[in-house]
Amino acid sequence: MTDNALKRRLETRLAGQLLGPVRARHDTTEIRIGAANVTSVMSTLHDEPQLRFEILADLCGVDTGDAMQVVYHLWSETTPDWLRVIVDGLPREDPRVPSVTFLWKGGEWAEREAYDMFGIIFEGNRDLRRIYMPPDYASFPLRKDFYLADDAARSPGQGFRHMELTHQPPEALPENLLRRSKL
Amino acid sequence: MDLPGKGIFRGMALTLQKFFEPKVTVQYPEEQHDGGPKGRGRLILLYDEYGALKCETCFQCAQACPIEIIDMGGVDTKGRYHVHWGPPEQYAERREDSALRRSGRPVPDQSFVAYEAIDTAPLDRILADVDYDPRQMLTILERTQEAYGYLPIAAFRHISSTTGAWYAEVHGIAAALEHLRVEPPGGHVVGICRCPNCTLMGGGRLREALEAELETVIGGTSPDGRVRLVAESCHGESRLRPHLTVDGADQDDTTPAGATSLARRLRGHSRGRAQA
Amino acid sequence: MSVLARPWSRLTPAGKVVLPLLGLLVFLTLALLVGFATGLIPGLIRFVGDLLGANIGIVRFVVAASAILLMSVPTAFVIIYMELKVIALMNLRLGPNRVGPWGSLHSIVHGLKVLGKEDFTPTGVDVPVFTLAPAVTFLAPVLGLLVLPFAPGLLGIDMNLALLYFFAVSGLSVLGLMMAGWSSFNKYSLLGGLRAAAQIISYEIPLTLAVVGVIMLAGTMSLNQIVMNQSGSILDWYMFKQPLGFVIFFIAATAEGNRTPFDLTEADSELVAGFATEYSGMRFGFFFFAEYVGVFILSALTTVLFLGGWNAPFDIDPVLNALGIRFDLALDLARLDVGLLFLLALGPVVGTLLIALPIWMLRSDWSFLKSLVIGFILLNVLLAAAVGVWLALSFEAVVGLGWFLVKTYFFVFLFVWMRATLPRVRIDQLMGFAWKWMLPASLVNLFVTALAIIVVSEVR
Amino acid sequence: MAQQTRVRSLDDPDVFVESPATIYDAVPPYPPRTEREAEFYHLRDGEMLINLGPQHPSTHGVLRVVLKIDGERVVDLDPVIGYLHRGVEKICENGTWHHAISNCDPLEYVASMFSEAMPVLACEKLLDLQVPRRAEYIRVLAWELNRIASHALFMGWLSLDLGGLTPILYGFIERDEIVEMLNALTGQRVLFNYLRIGGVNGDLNHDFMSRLGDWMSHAAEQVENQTKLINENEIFVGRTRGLGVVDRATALRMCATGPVLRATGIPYDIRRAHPYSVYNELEFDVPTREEGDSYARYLVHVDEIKQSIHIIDQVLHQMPDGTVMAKIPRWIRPRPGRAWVSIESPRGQYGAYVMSDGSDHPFRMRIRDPSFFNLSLVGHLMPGNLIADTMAIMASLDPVMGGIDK
Repeated sequence: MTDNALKRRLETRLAGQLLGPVRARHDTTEIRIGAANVTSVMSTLHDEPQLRFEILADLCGVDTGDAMQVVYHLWSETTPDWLRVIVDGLPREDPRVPSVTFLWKGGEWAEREAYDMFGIIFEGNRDLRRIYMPPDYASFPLRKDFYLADDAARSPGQGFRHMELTHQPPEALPENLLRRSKL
Repeated sequence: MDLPGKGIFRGMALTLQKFFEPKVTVQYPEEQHDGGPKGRGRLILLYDEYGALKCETCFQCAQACPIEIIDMGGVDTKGRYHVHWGPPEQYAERREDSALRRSGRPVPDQSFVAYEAIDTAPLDRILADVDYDPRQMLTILERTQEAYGYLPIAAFRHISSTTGAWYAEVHGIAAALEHLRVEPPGGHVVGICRCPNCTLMGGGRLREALEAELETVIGGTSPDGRVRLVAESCHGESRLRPHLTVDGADQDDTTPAGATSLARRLRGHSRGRAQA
Repeated sequence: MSVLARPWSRLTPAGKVVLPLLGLLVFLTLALLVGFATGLIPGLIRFVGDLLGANIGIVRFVVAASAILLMSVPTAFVIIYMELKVIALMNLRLGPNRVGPWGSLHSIVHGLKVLGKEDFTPTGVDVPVFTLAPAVTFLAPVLGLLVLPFAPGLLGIDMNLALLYFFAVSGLSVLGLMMAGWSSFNKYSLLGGLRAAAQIISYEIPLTLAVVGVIMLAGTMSLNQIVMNQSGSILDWYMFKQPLGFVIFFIAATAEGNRTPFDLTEADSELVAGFATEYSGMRFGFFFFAEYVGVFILSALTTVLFLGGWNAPFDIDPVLNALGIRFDLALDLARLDVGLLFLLALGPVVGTLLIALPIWMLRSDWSFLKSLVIGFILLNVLLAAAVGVWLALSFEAVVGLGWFLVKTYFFVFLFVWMRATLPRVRIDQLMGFAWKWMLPASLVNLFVTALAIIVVSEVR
Repeated sequence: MAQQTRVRSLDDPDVFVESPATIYDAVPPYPPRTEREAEFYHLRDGEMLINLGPQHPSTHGVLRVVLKIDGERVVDLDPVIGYLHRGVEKICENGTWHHAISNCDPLEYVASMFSEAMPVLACEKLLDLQVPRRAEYIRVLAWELNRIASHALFMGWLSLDLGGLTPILYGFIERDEIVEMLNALTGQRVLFNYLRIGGVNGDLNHDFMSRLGDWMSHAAEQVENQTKLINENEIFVGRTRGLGVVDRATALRMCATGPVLRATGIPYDIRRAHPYSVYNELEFDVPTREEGDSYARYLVHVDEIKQSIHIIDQVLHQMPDGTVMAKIPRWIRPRPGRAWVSIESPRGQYGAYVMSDGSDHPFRMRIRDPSFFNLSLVGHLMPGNLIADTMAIMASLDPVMGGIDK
């Protein structure tokens, strides 16, 4: 079901820049790269005549509990598969990735959303501000160490209800409640 | 190359044509919208044929509700504690109370009384006759009373669940009409007339005396269940005394004292015995 | 005080109304008797009559002005109802249908609602200008009504320069819109006001130029005279002599009245409500009324200039003569003498009974009282119809007014119909249309008309 | 007039500072945070800011657009979204897979059959579940009906924003018929909650089928009426033709999908580009236009309605027998893994990226909403146009704020 030709093309063309083998499941081919290679890999995927991944279907952030990831989904008419590019191993304290707005300007809002929800900094995005949450909001809601609304005040960013800071239970520390990915 | 303004004139022609066409507006309060066979608009609790709630207050639905809209309360299976699911500051119990009040029944704890079961076969026949049509509620209730002699609560439940009419509506109709009774019929029926003629002739005093002695009001039954007091009509027959009947037989002695002794006789002095 | 207060409080509500009226009646009767006996009242009447007769011009103006001011609000109500109902029917809706038969009193309820709303002045507005703007906007079209000839002899003032006056006065409305837009302290209002200025001033030019053709043909600027020039057959109407002028005038009038597709000043999907964004209550109501009175006078002006005003499209007398029908309904009620008294006293009773009895006999399940009430209502309807027919046959003005209103409301319907169908144009398209198409076209119209006049006169 | 505002400092949440901004300004009361913001809020002579929304008749929900205008001309703009944000991704992470269905339902409230499909399809992919063919056909039927309902509304909205009163009501009449039909099928009028993991909730019923047959007999006529009313209307064409033109490269660069992309000539329709469900068994065209302007987008919508009617016709003829639910475990715990699913909603590509860690909750559920990407186009289309055109452009992009704000 998966496209083996695409797999071979990717392996030959991107050798050395991949963090692991090219994987495929269902109708999706998946590669993992490091943050340093994002610009060159994305340019290659976009411009190479054999690849021509012209459509950026999605851009999102992921918090696995151990590290941050940025996940791109690409589509090309050269292959029946979707291509998933995972930028893996971003440190949770200071995740930084080069922006892809030089290729897909429309990714700008998606990057703003990833910044808003995960705190991932996209270097090169001209307009990296909060998009959903109010501008004086201080935490990142989709991170795994952020709790639900009732617990918002106990989040590392101190949430939005200042009065609730006084009722902080001692065991509700971020590291105690962190849910980690088993992937 | 079209003429300039052709599109505009086509559009104007269309609107003029629609000007004369039948309209599609549904006039809401007059024309009720049919929810459809699978409508999920309103949550209702189901009752079994004994009139008891089928809900066991297990809270599974409230826990599973993805948007957390269900908050519910009830009594645990042993009947000891009141249990509750949902934010504490919401008024689940009060909501239930007001529903009871609207249905015309006294509020405290009556909702947990188990009703007498009835044989629903005659009722089902009646309902099938009117095609389960809630708009024929009066016919249903009257024929039910004919069949059972009175209107059992279990019959209300059954009518409500089969016709789709609200329980409160069924009960409300039954409670509002005087010729329908929800209690089993008593031994004797005492009827008095309330027309102006009879009232002028002393019917008011007669009624007061009867109500005091029978410890009930018109439309009710005395506490021991032996005598029922109903309103009757004298049909405009002119007499020089108020109209009073016992089990359909006209009575001559219509003074308050006579009515008191009549009521005592009918109740078999049960009141005196109870006091003794 | 309790001597009076106690009996008063024991009265029924109806008594509380009837008793003072009775007192008033008694007092008035006494006063009249005394007045007539002393000759005071006849002298007063004679004096006032002389005074009015001596200043007939002023009297005429005051009466006309107040009549027109009073007329403008019902007119607006009718057009508002028409707009609601017609657009609803075209949208396959029912429209207003709750108040009155077919919802016809809906717009009156609207008016009362507007009166009952809070009159709100936002922070930061220029209060005097903000307060005056609705009045200016409302008065501009109402003043225009003063020179419109509704029927033969039925017009406020027969002015020599009626058309000039009309355009001058209705041009004032742009002032009101700009005042509203500027003083509201709101950017949407400001944009709306500026659009109003640009649009109305641009469309004044083709509007006026289209009329110049009519003026050249008629040789006068008096609206009354223009209508009289169009009497005769239907082909004398200027619509057929000035077809291009008619079309230009109608389009420009649409823009002048801020109607769809040129309702840019209050474009609700762009500028929320344009200049009226910050207004509420009766002040907003004034803008509303101004718009609908504006629609009425523009339709009326179109009728007057191009559709022959009160002139009937065909002459009915020859037809009636040919059929042998003759009406001679000059009633002389005074001839009846004492009989008149009996007629007045017994007519209603007998008439009601005559109508009610068959009804009662046909619908025996009705009570007699119900039949009587229905009979009385029917009698009134029949009488009103009879009086209407009599008026129409006896007075030329009534027929003329009828024709005038029919034509005018046809144009009102057209405005409403356009609003139901068309989207709005953009501001640059609007201005471009005015300056690139309408202005040259109206100049061509003018040129052709002038040429035709010369050629026709030379040929003759 | 110079009433100054006190705002919470961005550096220290406990400190309030006096801002030079007044309550009447659209300028934010804090220093610019990015390069772009600094550039936008720097006003040249004659320019002013005007707030379009969040409460404005034609912003399609609670969208706020700060327009920088020079007279009537829009110089620049800054869309501000998030007024409807409720954190649906976080909510989904805290509920089970079944909960996600009704939580994703109101995302695209105009065509919620599509947004509720996202968790369903994603979970089925993670479970490697084979859905009964009858269920697949019913899904396609429901999707296409809902697409028509959504498009009918789009055509009305576009002309309403241009000032036409009537088309929106005709659109609603058409939509109401379909919505009533779906009410008979699903039990709800707007948020259907009909798709289930492994099938659909309930088979076709008689009420639905009779309404559908009724509607099919005059569906084409309704489209024809709309066409008569507005398609060739000179004012409408004059307002929309050549307005908000997107070329192919820009559309691809801006990640636009759906009718916006197809109006530029790229036949990117997930139903054909990456077939899902049973779309590869059905015959239909992907309507495209070359112009890329608002009018082309409108015409693409009209053509798609015709294609959808064609698809429904085929589905009704090919509907197989069988059950409508696969056998699924009562408690769904997919194996750890990731899945990406994508479908073609009326507004473009709806996508979901889900991660499972083997528990009964999704570990991460990302919803890719087409309106979100399409709406970001306004920053490129509007500058240089007039204020009146912002409405025409925005309406032709057909945003639904529920999905954009998530």
